[in-house]
This record gives sequence, structure tokens and C-alpha cells, in this order.
Amino acid sequence: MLAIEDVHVYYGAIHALQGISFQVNQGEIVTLIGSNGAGKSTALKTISGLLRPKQGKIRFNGEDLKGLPAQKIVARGISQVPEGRRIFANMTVMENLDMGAYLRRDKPEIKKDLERVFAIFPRLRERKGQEAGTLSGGEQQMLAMGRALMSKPQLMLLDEPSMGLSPLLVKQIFDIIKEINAQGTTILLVEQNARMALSVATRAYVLETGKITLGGMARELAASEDVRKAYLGG
Amino acid sequence: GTTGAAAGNAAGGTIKVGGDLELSGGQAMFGQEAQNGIKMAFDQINAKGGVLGGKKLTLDVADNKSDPGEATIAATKLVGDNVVAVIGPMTSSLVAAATPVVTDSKVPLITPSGTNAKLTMAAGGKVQPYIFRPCFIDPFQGQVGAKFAFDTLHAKTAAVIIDQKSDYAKGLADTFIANFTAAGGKIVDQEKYASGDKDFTTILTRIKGTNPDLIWLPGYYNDDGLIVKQARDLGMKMPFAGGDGWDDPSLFKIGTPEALNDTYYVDHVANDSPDMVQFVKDYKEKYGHEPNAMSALSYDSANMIINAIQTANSGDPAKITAELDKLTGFKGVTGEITIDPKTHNPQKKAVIKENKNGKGIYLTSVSPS
Amino acid sequence: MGHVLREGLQQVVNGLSMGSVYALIALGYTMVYGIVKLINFAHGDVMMIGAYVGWLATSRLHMSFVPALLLAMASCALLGVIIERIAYKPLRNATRVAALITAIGVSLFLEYGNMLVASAQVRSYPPVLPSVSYKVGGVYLQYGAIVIFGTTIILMILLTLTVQYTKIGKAMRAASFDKDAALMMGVNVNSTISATFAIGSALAAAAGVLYGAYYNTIDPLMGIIPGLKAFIAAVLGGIGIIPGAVVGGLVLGLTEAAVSALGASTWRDAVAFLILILVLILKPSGLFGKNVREKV
Amino acid sequence: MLLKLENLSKSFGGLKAVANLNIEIGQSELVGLIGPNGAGKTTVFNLLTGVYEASEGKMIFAGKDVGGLRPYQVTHRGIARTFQNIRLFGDLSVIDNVKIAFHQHDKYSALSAVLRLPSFFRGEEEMESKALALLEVFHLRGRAAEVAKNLPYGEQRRLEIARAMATEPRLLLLDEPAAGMNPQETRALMELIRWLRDNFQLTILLIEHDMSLVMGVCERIYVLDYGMIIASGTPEQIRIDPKVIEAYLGEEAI
Amino acid sequence: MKVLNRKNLAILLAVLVAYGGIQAAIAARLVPPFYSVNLMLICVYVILATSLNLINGVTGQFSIGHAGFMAIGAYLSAIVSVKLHGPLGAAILAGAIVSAGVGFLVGLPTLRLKGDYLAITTLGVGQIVQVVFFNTNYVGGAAGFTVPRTVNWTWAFWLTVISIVIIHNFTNSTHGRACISVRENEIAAEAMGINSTKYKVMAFSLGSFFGGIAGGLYANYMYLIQPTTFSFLTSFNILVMVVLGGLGSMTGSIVGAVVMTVLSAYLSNFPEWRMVVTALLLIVMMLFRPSGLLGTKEFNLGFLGKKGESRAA
Ligand SMILES: Nc1ncnc2c1ncn2[C@@H]1O[C@H](COP(=O)(O)OP(=O)(O)OP(=O)(O)O)[C@@H](O)[C@H]1O
Ligand SMILES: Nc1ncnc2c1ncn2[C@@H]1O[C@H](COP(=O)(O)OP(=O)(O)OP(=O)(O)O)[C@@H](O)[C@H]1O
Ligand SMILES: [Mg+2]
Ligand SMILES: [Mg+2]
Repeated sequence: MLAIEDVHVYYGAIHALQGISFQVNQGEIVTLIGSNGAGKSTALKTISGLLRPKQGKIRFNGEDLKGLPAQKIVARGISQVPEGRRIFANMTVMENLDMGAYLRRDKPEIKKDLERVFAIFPRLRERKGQEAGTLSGGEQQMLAMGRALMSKPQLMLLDEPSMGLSPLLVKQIFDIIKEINAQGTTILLVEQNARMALSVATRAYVLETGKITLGGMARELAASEDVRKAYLGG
Repeated sequence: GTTGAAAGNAAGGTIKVGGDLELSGGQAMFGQEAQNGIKMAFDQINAKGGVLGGKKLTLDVADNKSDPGEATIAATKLVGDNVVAVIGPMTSSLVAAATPVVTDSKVPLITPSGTNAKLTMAAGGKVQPYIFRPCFIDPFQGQVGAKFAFDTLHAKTAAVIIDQKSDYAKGLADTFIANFTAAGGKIVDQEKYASGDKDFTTILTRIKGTNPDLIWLPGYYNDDGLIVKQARDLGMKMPFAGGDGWDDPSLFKIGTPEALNDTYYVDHVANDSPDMVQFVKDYKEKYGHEPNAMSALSYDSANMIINAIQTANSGDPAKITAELDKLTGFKGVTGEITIDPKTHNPQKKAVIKENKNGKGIYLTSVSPS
Repeated sequence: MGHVLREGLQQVVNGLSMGSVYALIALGYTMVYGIVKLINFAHGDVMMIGAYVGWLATSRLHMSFVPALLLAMASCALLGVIIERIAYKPLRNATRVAALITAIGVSLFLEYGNMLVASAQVRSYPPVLPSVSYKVGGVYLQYGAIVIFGTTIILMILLTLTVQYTKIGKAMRAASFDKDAALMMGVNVNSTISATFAIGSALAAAAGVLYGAYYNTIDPLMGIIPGLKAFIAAVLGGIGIIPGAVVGGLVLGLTEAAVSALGASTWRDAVAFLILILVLILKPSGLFGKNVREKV
Repeated sequence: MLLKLENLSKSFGGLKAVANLNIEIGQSELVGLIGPNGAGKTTVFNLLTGVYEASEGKMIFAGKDVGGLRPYQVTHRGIARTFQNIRLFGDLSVIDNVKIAFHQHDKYSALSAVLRLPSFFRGEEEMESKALALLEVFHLRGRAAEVAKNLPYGEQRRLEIARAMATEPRLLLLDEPAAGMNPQETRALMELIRWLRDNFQLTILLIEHDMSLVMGVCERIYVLDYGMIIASGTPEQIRIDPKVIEAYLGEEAI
Repeated sequence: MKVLNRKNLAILLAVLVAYGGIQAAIAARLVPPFYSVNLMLICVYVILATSLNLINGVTGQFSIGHAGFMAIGAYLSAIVSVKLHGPLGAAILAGAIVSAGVGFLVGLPTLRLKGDYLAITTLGVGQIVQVVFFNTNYVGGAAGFTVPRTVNWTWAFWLTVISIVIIHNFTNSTHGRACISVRENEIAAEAMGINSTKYKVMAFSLGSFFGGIAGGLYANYMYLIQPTTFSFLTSFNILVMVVLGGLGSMTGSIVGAVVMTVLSAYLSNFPEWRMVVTALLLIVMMLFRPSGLLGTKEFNLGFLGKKGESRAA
């Protein structure tokens, strides 16, 4: 479904991604793990068109995404829950969710999805009219997830969805990720919380300073000695 | 070494005259009209072979941005360029700012339209030796206006509207008030605005409450037109009168001809006077629009300098100054100019015009008493 | 007594007419600010260009009022988009002051560029708005003022509805807050911002044509003072808030009228600013502004 | 008691973010404040540090009421904090970040700075050496000249704590210091927190969602939900408290 | 002694050479008047730009009404020298002190405002000052206030040097760092124990003080001052210098002031095109160097000193 081939990305002189290749198949949950500054967020931003690769190919359903502006990539069915949530702080919770469905025109379906989001995050229903900027950190994370769900993506990119969430919510979020996936959305997940990520993922890749050093079935990686030492804290 | 350098200048093929003009900023219109007038005078003399046996006159312009500080800088630049004389600035306060510079450098300056009485007078009642003008001064205008309002229009009460940013308007207002009250009239209200304002309804409403026989409005035409129109829209039917600032063809486009009926103003010259006809025609031909008083006075200023150079037979600023000092019977398009050596003001007649159906019609002329 | 009352009422009407002119200009100002967070100092000058286009259309091309107005709005919309593309877009990620300086540059360029093209001469508008005034209970009411007031209110309502409830409006607000996040929602940020400038500049042009027609005269520097006043009006109401701009404009107009009515016309601008400052000290984000504190 | 919150409340419009909160913390204690997202934890910090004004209640620190003080005055009283979203002086160097926090302990006036009197040079020298010493402690000395925003995330978090320490506080408030850190970094942070407390006789109150950290270092924990305390006690007690499990930890708690 | 290290000695030498050279040239009548006016203007604008930089660049308070403080300094110094017959030094100082006082009074309530709200307020203060002078007949009202020229190159040069040194020394101290921290993040600065109000007001008053000094120099050199000289366009002009040089960089402000003054002098030969060219240059400059000529960096003479001694602030 998504194929990344030898992608290089620079921030000015910083060579943030040094030729990474990986793929995500239809229906999978794939996770990218790696330490701070490895380039995980950079990879996601490149896929969603916010950054331009200097070299390399990104294919989605066989189509080359190169040169497509970000808004067109969303229209192809890729949506992102960005690191740091990036909700629209000056808009209400409801308006944020509306923005998620910006490109959609199927009103009844949108309504259904809204109900689904509210069912997953009842707190958002309570705070429908509140300005998003005044939500607590966790509430904002829920909103960011909800907003991405509203675009009904084929492929959802999640950048550290569990950051700053209570343990209960972390668990819920991962349940939700599984659920969304079960409902047919393919997921590319970036996580600091590697243990959780590996537990829900089908396959995983390890990113180290801009290069992919390992890749394989999530279960296998979780069992690997190196990965445990470096990313699982034991 | 201004003098020496100027002589060197004269030895070349050209003689440089400076223009310290309002080419940008709030009064940019004045400077541009003046520049046109001066250039026309120079082009005409140059076409006739120039002065001093073939030397061409050139205008060295410096933009004073309608700002007094910049007027000082512009004057400094011009005297640094060794001009033999300076024309401009056009507005009184800027002339005051340029005066010390030209005085220090002993270069004569003619302000075409700086009408403030104090410009040519130094402290202690002495004349400013290097400042000249071809126009009459504010007290004279105010006096003529007051007499006309009282005697001819039979106004017993008057209100005055003053542009607070304009020294000129203030001068005209002061002398009007003095002369009008001395004649037995009464000033019932004084209101102020700032040039550039577009809405005058609030001050007009106040004046309306005092119901004067006449409104003395010594501003510039673009404000005058608007004020009169807005007054008429508020149902105010009394006559208006003002000074030479009214003189511009676009007055009637800004205010409607109908609104401007029953308004009067003091002016330097009637556009249909025999002296002006040729100038108006030439000017229209050259620049595509009618001249106003600024263009005409600047044209005269330029010719005063040409005349002084020719009679002095020299491009030396000191000699030009001396010639200007004793200028008599100079035939300008705005009238005959004789400089009073004690005041450096010309003895000139004023005319009064009435606006009638979109034209300023000559009514009468008044000689200085 | 009746006389004083009538004069007072007349001054209120005068103030409201002046105020609605400020409000009309402030609408576009505040809208662009609300979305792009740029003090578009060139707004007053776009208004001036609009006035000139309207003048050309009516006096030279002999068009009638409404077509001339539409032409002016269309050309200024285009001008606004061009200005944004050339001068503001490259600075989206630069500091706010850099954009402000560019806006000043654009403002000077429009003023003096037009002075080169059209000369500094004051032009007068052909009488496209009937110069009629109605007398109601001794108080005079200008036809033009009524038109401007009405236009302002209608545009205010339309704009508010657009920004609050339409898709493009939401996209505008989203892009205003976080461009990248808006992109991730599928918003075409560039065209959204262009649309913002197009609408803002078209509004400026409408204001310019009405201003020219109402006050009869236009010149290349005519936009400076109204631009400044509109800025005050917008801030007074809470910058970025559309109804706030209108209320701010009207309050400003009434204040100026009151100051003049009391015979202190030369203190008008100072009092206007003083009131603005006092309001801001009491309500730091303007009359309608929410006092948003940064959440820590 | 070093810190005593009595009946502290804060409402935003209709929402009661903190409701009748009572908390006591003794000298040199290391206390955790946990609770679901939106429970009001950060709000408590904001109230304590004068960012928000309490709707009701009292805050007694070292025997004195700190209610109604401006943030800088609270800092002068000896309370320092870090922020949930890092707020470094991003464009300044690492050492300048720390020096700024030393400001209140400065001994020279603006006049002696302008005239470059000897007291200026003495003051600057002292500050420089104090700042470097502090950076040394936080393993940031090698980064002293770097621009703060260019540091990796983990080091930025550490710098934020170093900067807070430079104000020489008696009470340190840490808002989610481990957020965005991987397990290793979190473990190092734990060590650091303990070490700080022991070395500076510091009292620490920390908010954190990473239970390994909270359970690992805190001696006592308060659990907040809907602005109210639903439980308090040792980590062991909290871990098995059914109310906490239901509201916060979830069934399969660690 | 630290004050007399190699770097500072070199700077001192350069300053003395600059002063002596120009003074000698003026004495020998080698400097055409137009040039000497512009040299004076450069001094005036350097003081204005560096002092505005202290407010806008260093402390991050968006002030766009600096001409108002220049006006206060100009008028007050003119009153002292013309009406009270005070000596020039006293006149300039009095102007500066009153300007700082007004800055303090205005700053106290208004500096709570943020960003654009503060901007319009400072603009308003500038306008109010202008209106007050317009309406005060004691200082000539609209007609202006005539002041004899008593300022010469020596006055202008040394006042500029002193202003620069004071602003530099203030900025490069713990007090300056406190101002910078307010600019960087006010909430964090407060949390670090910095009284942000105090430092904002301090920077604002100090900036106004030097704005007043510049006004005093201007008034006592230019023969005539008028309220219109100190319009918001003048304020913008100063702001442009600061931003052009690089907001936050003092050397940048100096460069900006020199460049803009020289440019304006040069362009006065092309009056019709002057403003259009200035406008285009502004736009192009900002497009290619949005953070100004020097960014926030200082042009540094560090290579003259020992290593490490002159770390950039
Ligand atoms: N806007 C930027 N400008 C310059 N460098 C950047 C920028 N954003 C990221 N980098 C650098 O690129 C590298 C990769 O960053 P990235 O944010 O992708 O890491 P990450 O793996 O997501 O880390 P984290 O776990 O901290 O989120 C890092 O060295 C970072 O410092
Ligand atoms: N300035 C504000 N205006 C309105 N509501 C606010 C404001 N600040 C906080 N709140 C609300 O108060 C509640 C508590 O917020 P707070 O930030 O204290 O939560 P928290 O416990 O720190 O949560 P998290 O763990 O997610 O950071 C939340 O519901 C939040 O939406
Ligand atoms: Mg990341
Ligand atoms: Mg929190």
C-alpha cells in the first residue's frame, strides 16, 4: 500500500533521513521505533507531504506522491495525528472535528463517524463547545485522534499518540488503534512507548539517526535482545 | 567659498538654480505645480538662447518632503551644489526652516507662495536680507477680505474656520478677525480642522447653531470645496469667503458648482486678465491641465531670477540678491511686482472673485492702502 | 432647549456617518488580520487604489456606479492576491515585524507608485452617489451616509457568517492558527490565504469607491489617515473580530463627533487615541476581544 | 510543613478545575501528583506559581501566604517549576538560560552595569562560575555555548530543571518531566531527581503519567480526579487503590 | 584591568580617529554642508535606532511610536535653550529626562498589553504627543518652534558614542539578559524570578531617554521643529532602520540607521522616484534577509581580544 524507497530528507545542512526504505501493507499496523531525534517524525511528515524528500520515492497505492502538495495527499486517504497534537486552539472541539472531515462531502457518513468518535472519547462530547486550546493535554490528544478519524483515512499516521496520557488512556488509545485497524484502517505508528507499540503492531522497524537498522515482525523484534536493551528498558 | 564656486559655475555652459520643493508628502501638489511653472520659465529663456550670452538655466530640485527638517536639509544640499538662487519652499513654515541655511550661505531665496508676514522679517524688525517673494502677504489678504465681507456683503456676524496645521490659514484668520471686528462686525464662532480631514460636519453643525451672516474660510481649495459642500448639505445657506488658497480649477469638482455659488475669495490675479492668458495657454499646452496660483507665482519667481541675472549681468548670488532687493515694475503674469527693500514684500493689487456656476468671476480689485 | 437637542442629534448622526466609514474600512483590515495575523498597513492604500479604479471607471470609461464598484473590487482582489504572493507569502515563517516592514514597503510603493502614474493631484469623483440629504426632525441625513452605513452592516453580517460557518471560513481560521495542521486536514492553505486577501482587498476597494463618492475627492495619499483610523477601530473592537471592527468604528466616529461638538476639534485625534488606550488598559484585547491567556 | 494548600479552588467559567483541594508537604519530601488527563494537576502548579489566581482557598508556603503573588515573587519565595510544554529561552545559549535564572541573586545594579564598575565584573564572574558548576551537575557543561532549542529533547528537559535549580528553590515543581523520554532516559531522570533531593535538601512535587517514574521515586502520592483528591498514600497503597485503578491506572495496572 | 583589554582599546582608538578625522575635515572646511547635515542626521538616527532596538529588539516590546519621545526631547530641550536660556547640555539632558519620565508613565499601564495592541498604543502615544505640541502656542503650535543652531559635530558625535556605550553596557549585563528573557518567553522569565513589568518599564524608559537625547540634538541643530516632523512616518522610519539592521542587534541598528540615512540623502536627487525606490528596497530586503542585515548577531571585534573573552551575547 505504502512503499518508501531510499528517501533522503534534509533540514538545511542536517541530513535527517539518510536513505530509508520500508513498506506498509494494506490492513497492517506498522510501527517505527527509535530514540529521540532518530527521525521518526521526519519520516511521517515526509509521507504526508509537509517535507520534501531530496531523493527517493514514496508510493501510495502504486501512485508516486512526489510533488503532490500536502492537501492532495490527504485527499488520497492519508491522514496524520501530528506530534504535539496541533489542534486548532482557537476553534471549538466541534469545529476541530469538522475540520477533520474538511474534504468529505458525505454528510450522513460524517455524522456517523462523529458519533463513533464521541463513543470512543466521551470526554469530547462533554466539551463540544469548549475552545480546544483550553483542554488539558490528554483531552487535546483525544481531539487530535478524533479529528484524524473524521477524515476516514485509508492510512493513518500516528506520531506518539500516547505522549502525556494517563496509563488508563494509553491503554485505551492502543485499544482504539487496534479497533480502528480492525475496522479497515491501515496504521503507521511512531512511539516512544516501544513496549506498547510492539504489542499492537504487526511489523516494526527500528530507526537510528536517520537510518533503518532493523525490521521484521513486531513479536520477533520485541523478543530481540538488542531492541529490549535499547528501547524497552530492560 | 560659495561665491567663487558660483562664478566658476557661471563660466560653464549652465547656471544652476535650486528648487527646495514639496515634491512628496502632504503638500506634494504645490511642489509639483511649482516645478512645472519654473521649468516652463527656464525652457522659454533657454529656447531664446539663455542668459549671460548663451548660458542655459537648469533647475536643481531637492525634495523637502513637505517637512521643515527636510526643507533645511534640501536647502543645505542646494547651496552645497552652488546654486545661484533658490526657489521654494512653497509653504510658510518650510520657508522659515530653510531661511537660516540660505542666509548663512548668502544665497537668495524666493518663495513663490509663502505668504506669512514674518517670513521676510528677521528678529528686531529688520528685513531678512536673502528672502523674497512675488506674492502679497496674509495681513493684506485678511484685510481685503474683511472689508469686502463687511462693506459689500453686509455681513455683521461671521464665523471662522481655520486649518490648524496651516500657518497661512492662521495668519489670514487673525487679520480677518482683527479687521472685521474693527469695522464693527462680530465673530460668533471659531472652529478648527486639520488639512486632510474629509468630514467637517461636526464643526459645521456647531457653526450652524450660531447662525452667522458669513463664514470666513481661509483654507486650500481641496478642503474649501468639501467644507462648502458639506455645509450646504446641512442646510447652511450663508456666503463663504476666503483667500488665494481657493484658486484652483478643481475647486468646482470637489464641491459642486451649485454649492459653491455665493462664495468669494481674494486672489493674486484673474485667470482671464490679459497678463495671464498667454501663460495659461502655454501651460495647458505643455502640461495638459490648467495652472493654478502656485504655478503662476512660481513662474514669476523664476522670471524674477532670470531678470536679476540679466540686469546684474552676473551669476553671482550676491549680485542677484542686490538686484532682487531693488526690483521695480517687474511685469509678472500675476501682476506688476515692486519689491519694498524694507520688507521684501511686493506691492501688488489683490482681486476679489465670486464663484458663479462653476467659474471664478472677477468682481473687483483692491490696491494696498 | 430644542435647539440644543437638535444640534446634539445632528452630531450623533455626524458621528455615526463618520464612524461607518471607519467601520467599512476596518472590516477588511480586521478580517485579514484575523486570518493572517498581519497588520496590513497597505490596506488603506489598497482602498486608495480601489478609489482610483472606481474613478477611472466612472469618469473615464463612463460606467455607472454598480459596475464600477464591482470592477474596482475585482481589480483590488487581484491586486491583493498579487501583493500577498509577492510580498507576504515568502515571509510567512519570518518574524512578524519583518512582515510589518514589508507591509509598510507595499504601502509606500502603492502611494508613491500611484503618484508617479496619476500625479499628486487631487481628483474629484463624478457624482455617482446622488448628493441628496434628507431632513428628519431638523436633522440632516446624507443619502451617501445611509448607503455606507447599510453597506457596512450588510457586509459585517455576510463576513461574520462566512468566517464562522462556511467551509472556507473554517479553513481560514484553521490556516490562521496552524498552517501545517490545516494542510494535514486537506486545506489548501495557499489558496485559502489568497482568498482571504482577495476578500479583504475587495472590501477595501468597496470602501474606497464609496469613500471617494461620498467625500468627492481622491488623491494618492488619501489612504493613510483612514487606514490608521480603521486600524484604531479594529483594535478598539478587538482585532480580528468582525463585529468588533464595526462597533469600534462607530465608537470612534461618535467619540470624534463628541470631541468636536464640545469645541475641541483640534484634540480629536488625541482623544480618540486616549480612549483607545484607556479601553485597552481596562480590556487588553479590545471591547469584544476575549482575554485569552496563554495556557501554561 | 513546608507547603500547605487549604481548600484551594479554581474555576474556569462553569468548570471547576480544582475543587477544595487540601495538600500538605513536609520539608525534603518527594511527592507525586497524578490523575487522569484534565484532572487539574497543571492547574495546581499554575495556582501555586501565581500564573492563575485562585478562586478560593489558601496556599501557605514556609509559613507565609503565597496567594495573590506574581509569578516572579513566588520564585523569590523559593518555589521553582518546569513546564509541561518546554519553555526554554530557545534562541539563547544554554549558559545564558541558566544565568537568567540566577538573576534574582545578583548583586550589582543597572547603574554599575552601565558604568562597568568593579562590582559588575565581580558579579558576572561569580554568575559565570556558578552557572558552569550547575551545568556540570546536569551533564550539560559541554553544551554551555549551544543554542538551547538545538539540544535534543531529553537534554532540553534536563536544562529546564537546571534552570529551575538556578533560582535556588526550596520547593521544585516538575510537570511531566519524563514526557517524550524513552525508558532509558526516564531511568536516568529518576536518578537525577533523587540525587537533587538528597544533595540540595530540596522538596519536590512532581506530576507524571509514567508510572515507572512515579512509583519509583515518590514517597507519597496524591491522586486527583475532577479537581478533587480521590486518594493519597504511599506508592504501594496507591497502586492497589480501587478508585485509582478505576479512574486512572486501569485494570491491568503495572 | 578588564575594561582596558585589547579589544576595547582598539575600539577606543577607532572612535578617536573617527572623531578627530571628521572634526579636522570640518575645521578645514573640507566637508560640504550637505554632507555635514547628513553626518549629524546619522548620529541622531543611530541614537534613535539603538534606543528603539533596546525596546523592540532586546526586550521584545513592539513599540512603533518612538518619534513621540524624540518630539518630547526636541521640544523640551528647545524650551530650555530658547525660552529659559539654559546651556545646551542642560537642555538636552532635560529633554531626555522628561522623555524618560513620560516613557515611564506611559509604560507602566500599557506594557501589560501584548503585540499589536501594544503597537497601536505606542503609536497612539506618539500621535497624542504630536497633537499636544500642535495645540500649544507656547512652542509655536503648527508654525513650529525656531531654535538657533548650537549643536555641532563634537556634541553629536560624543552623545552618540555615550548613548551606544550605555545601551551596550546595559544590554550586556544581567539586567539586559533579564530583558532578553522577557522577549524570549515572558511566562518562563517570570517563573525564573524576573519581574517582567519592571524590566519592560526599565527598557522603555531608557529607550525613551535616548529617544529624547536624539530629539534634543535634532532640535538644536535643525533651526526649526514642527509637530509634523515627529509623525508616525518618522516612527516607522526608525523602526525600519532597526529591522533592516536586524532586530535585537545593536550593531545592526547602527548599520540600519547609516544605510537608511545615506540612502535617503542619495535618493533626494530623484525626488519622484525616491519613495518608490525606498519602498521596493524595503520589500526586497525583507524578502531576501527577513531577519535583517545582521540577524540578531553583533558585528564582533572579538578577534582582537583574547579567545573566550568576548563571547557574543
Ligand atoms: N525544523 C527542524 N530544523 C532543523 N532540524 C530539525 C528540525 N526538526 C527536526 N530536526 C532534527 O532532525 C532530527 C530528526 O528529528 P525528528 O523530530 O524526526 O526526531 P524523532 O525521531 O521524531 O524524535 P522524538 O522522539 O524526539 O520526537 C533531529 O536531529 C532533529 O534535531
Ligand atoms: N485557561 C483555562 N481556561 C479554561 N479551562 C481551562 C484552562 N486551563 C485549564 N482548563 C481546564 O481545566 C481542567 C484541568 O486542566 P489541567 O491542565 O490542570 O489538567 P492536567 O491535570 O494537568 O491534565 P494533563 O495530565 O492532561 O496535563 C481541564 O479540563 C482543562 O480543560
Ligand atoms: Mg518525533
Ligand atoms: Mg498537565
